[in-house]
Amino acid sequence: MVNIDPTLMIGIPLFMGFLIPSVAIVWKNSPRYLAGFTILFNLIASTLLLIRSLNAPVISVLGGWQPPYGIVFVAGPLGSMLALLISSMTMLTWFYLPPHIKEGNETKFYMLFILLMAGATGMVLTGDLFNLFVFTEITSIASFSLLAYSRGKDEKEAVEATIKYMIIGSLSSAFFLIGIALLYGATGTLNMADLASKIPSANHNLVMMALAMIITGLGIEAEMFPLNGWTPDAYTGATHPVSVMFASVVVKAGFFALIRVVFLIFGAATEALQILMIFGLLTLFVGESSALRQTDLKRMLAYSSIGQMGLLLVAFSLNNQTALVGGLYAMLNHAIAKGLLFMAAGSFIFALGTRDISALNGMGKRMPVTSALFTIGAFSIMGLPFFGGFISKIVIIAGSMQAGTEGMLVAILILSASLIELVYFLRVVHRIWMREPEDDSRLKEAPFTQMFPMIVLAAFVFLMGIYPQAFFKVLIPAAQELLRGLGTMIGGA
Amino acid sequence: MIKKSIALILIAILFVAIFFTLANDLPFGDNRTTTGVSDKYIYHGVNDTGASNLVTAIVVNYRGFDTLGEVTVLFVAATGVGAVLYNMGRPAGKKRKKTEASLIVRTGSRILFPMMLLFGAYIFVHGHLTPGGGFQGGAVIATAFLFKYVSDTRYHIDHNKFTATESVVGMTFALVGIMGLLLTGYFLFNFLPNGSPGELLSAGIIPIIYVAIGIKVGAELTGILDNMMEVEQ
Amino acid sequence: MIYYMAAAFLIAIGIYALMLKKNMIKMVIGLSLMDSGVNLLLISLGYINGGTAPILLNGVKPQEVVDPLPQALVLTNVVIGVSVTALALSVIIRVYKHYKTLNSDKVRDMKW
Amino acid sequence: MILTIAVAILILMMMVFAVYSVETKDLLYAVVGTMAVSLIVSILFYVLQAPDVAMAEAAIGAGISTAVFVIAIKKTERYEHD
Repeated sequence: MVNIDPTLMIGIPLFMGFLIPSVAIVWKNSPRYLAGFTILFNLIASTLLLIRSLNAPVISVLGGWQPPYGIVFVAGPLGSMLALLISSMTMLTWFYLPPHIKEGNETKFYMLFILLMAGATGMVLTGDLFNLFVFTEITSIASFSLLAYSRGKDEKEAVEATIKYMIIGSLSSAFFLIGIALLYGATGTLNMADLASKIPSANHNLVMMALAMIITGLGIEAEMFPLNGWTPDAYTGATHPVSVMFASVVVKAGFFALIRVVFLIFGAATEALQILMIFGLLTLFVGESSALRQTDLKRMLAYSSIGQMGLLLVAFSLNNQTALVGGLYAMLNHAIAKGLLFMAAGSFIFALGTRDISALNGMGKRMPVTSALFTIGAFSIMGLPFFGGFISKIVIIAGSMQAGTEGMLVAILILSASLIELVYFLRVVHRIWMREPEDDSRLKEAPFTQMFPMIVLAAFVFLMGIYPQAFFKVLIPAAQELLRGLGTMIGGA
Repeated sequence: MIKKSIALILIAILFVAIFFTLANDLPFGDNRTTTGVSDKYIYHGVNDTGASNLVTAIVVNYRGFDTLGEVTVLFVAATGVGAVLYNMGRPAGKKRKKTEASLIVRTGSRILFPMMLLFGAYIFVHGHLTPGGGFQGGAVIATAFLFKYVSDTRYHIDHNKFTATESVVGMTFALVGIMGLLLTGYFLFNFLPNGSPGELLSAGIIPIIYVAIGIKVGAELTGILDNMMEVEQ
Repeated sequence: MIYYMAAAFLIAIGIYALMLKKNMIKMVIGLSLMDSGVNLLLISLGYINGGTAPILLNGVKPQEVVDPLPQALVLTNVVIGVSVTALALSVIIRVYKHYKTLNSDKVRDMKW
Repeated sequence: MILTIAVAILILMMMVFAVYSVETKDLLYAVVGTMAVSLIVSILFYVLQAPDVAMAEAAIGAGISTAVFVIAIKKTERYEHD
């Protein structure tokens, strides 16, 4: 079998990112195809990587300097699963792009697009703390630029959301760097595995301070409660494909970075987990109850996405294998179903010209295919049987049952949050199918290039609901990897 | 007012927390390198990489991948500035401002411009020997172009040429990395001989990378400045 | 010690500007002050009493140099800082074009 | 000893500049204050034996970023209103 070095998943996109502008001078339409080719390469590479990493973690040493002296890429089942998720969501979004990005400079859009993918891939694969910071910066700067790309009707909102996001984002990345500085001071190393082995003997005070700083720093990308002020505006103002990328790529990579730092570096420190649990529950309820009040379709989805991130935080902070598998399942399901929902919502808004939920009356008759796809996504997020969300919620609740009385309370809270979710999603679905449209005319369905990614995502949502075993094959080793910690995984490598 | 006082209290707490954590747990001036990874860089850096400047050795060789990422950050930002300010430029041929610069500035710029470019190039070529490197040299080059903009109200860079230059040097960096992977199995591996430390042509791939970074950073910073200056008021 | 004080002060005043100033350019100024503070913090972490610059030329011996790694990290962070500043200011130019104000309160529902 | 006193004076100046640049209503002056802070920080880097970083901070932090700020102020407005 062909082995593709994981570093090429960064190297090739960067190379193409540098190449695209000069090719675009002579051949104007090239950026789209070059970007597509790059994403395809990453998709193939990450698939091969996942297959390889199921046997043994793939470790790639950069520059030939053995860790902890050099930078190292560590692709366990978890990291490569996320890399695959990132590249496949990027690929599907690539299909979805064309009509939505006409207004601006397309060459620059495609450059930013693949660099965003490269940044997110780097975030999930790197095994070095400072390198994680650099990739976080690439990802966030690319997302700032993509967010401000919006032109036309949403432009005012988008630029405003961008400046808001930038200020909060830069503040938190400064905190992240302070955390890294403190950890470096305490241990003298930046390699994650090395840190994991040195932290138990390091100054406790310093480590706790660093942990607080790092959680603040990464919490923003992960939409954690007090730091998620940017989210709704950003999702609403961004062009539709960019919202998809935010929901399924940027936030997931940020979330993964957060839990990885907490789990692997701090060896699942109990204090850290309790803090995360409280913030997770807060995030869950604030997100879901705000979603209930929204009249704007994309804003509602954005708040729902915050709520789901809260659910993930809760699941991970339960810290047992069942809950972790459930959390990972929910993460996959959320990336896929929310991507689908944002795409379908984008098609609705593109056809209707408004984001108002009340305009969706009778869409089931006017755009049947898109409506059906939207409904599938909504059912999955709600957690109805036969959809991915159902399995994830069941597994998370089973996991919380293992955590004693405290877990019981968590299970009840999760269920009540799901109830809120049920209400606001059913309201939209009801409007789409049951209400009579004010205007009976059929709207043009999205072209096939846009329909294709939605259909693929919907198929995956079904597959996750009826054949979860296939996914568990990857997720169980991934959860074990998290629980064992990185230190034992690559030993003294 | 309440919001303001809460914020002030929070900031005061943060200040105290950062300061006392540092002062108590990480005493200033203590030697902590012996417990960590820096020992290797300090004692073996020159032999390993051939660069006398250890900071350069780390930036370009040991942690070269960070630097590739850093170049990408700047590249993304430059692209982002271009995308954000797209279509906000002034019409071609229109002057940036009404008053021309004085004769002294214009003549001075004509003399100083090449010298500044040369100085920037000197800084990044000698990155492995003396303080300075690609980023500092690139910034000096960008300053030279800024000077040109100040002195001549009609001057503007040729975007196509700059884009092409940027592409070529950026790809050089990425290619050096990929070549390392192909030749030895390690991305960004130093596949050239180290030479004798202290000489200009030594330190393996470091000079190549620093020249590429210098030109790229110069071109990108100039591009950012140009994009921002061309915005119509 | 005095350096730690300076670093913490710069970080604190940067956050103060970010949280309490209404003017968006002031916020970016706060951001760059904070960045300088973090950089100073990292460099002073790596300083060793009596050390010299980590350039092993002209007879400087390895045992007398300061920690070079934080310096490498700061070099990276300086460049990241200027990238963020430039991008933020371009976005502000565009916000100004639409709202004709730099006051974040007057830009529609810009709450923190 | 002399160095310590000099550094203390520099840091005091830096703090004054930092407060000034945050509090003044004239953004152009504020930017000049920020540049002064950057320059003093770069001198501190030099004192702390980090010449590479000192150069980078002086060229990028004090030079380019000040230019970027000044351009942005020119394209928007110079005074901060309440």
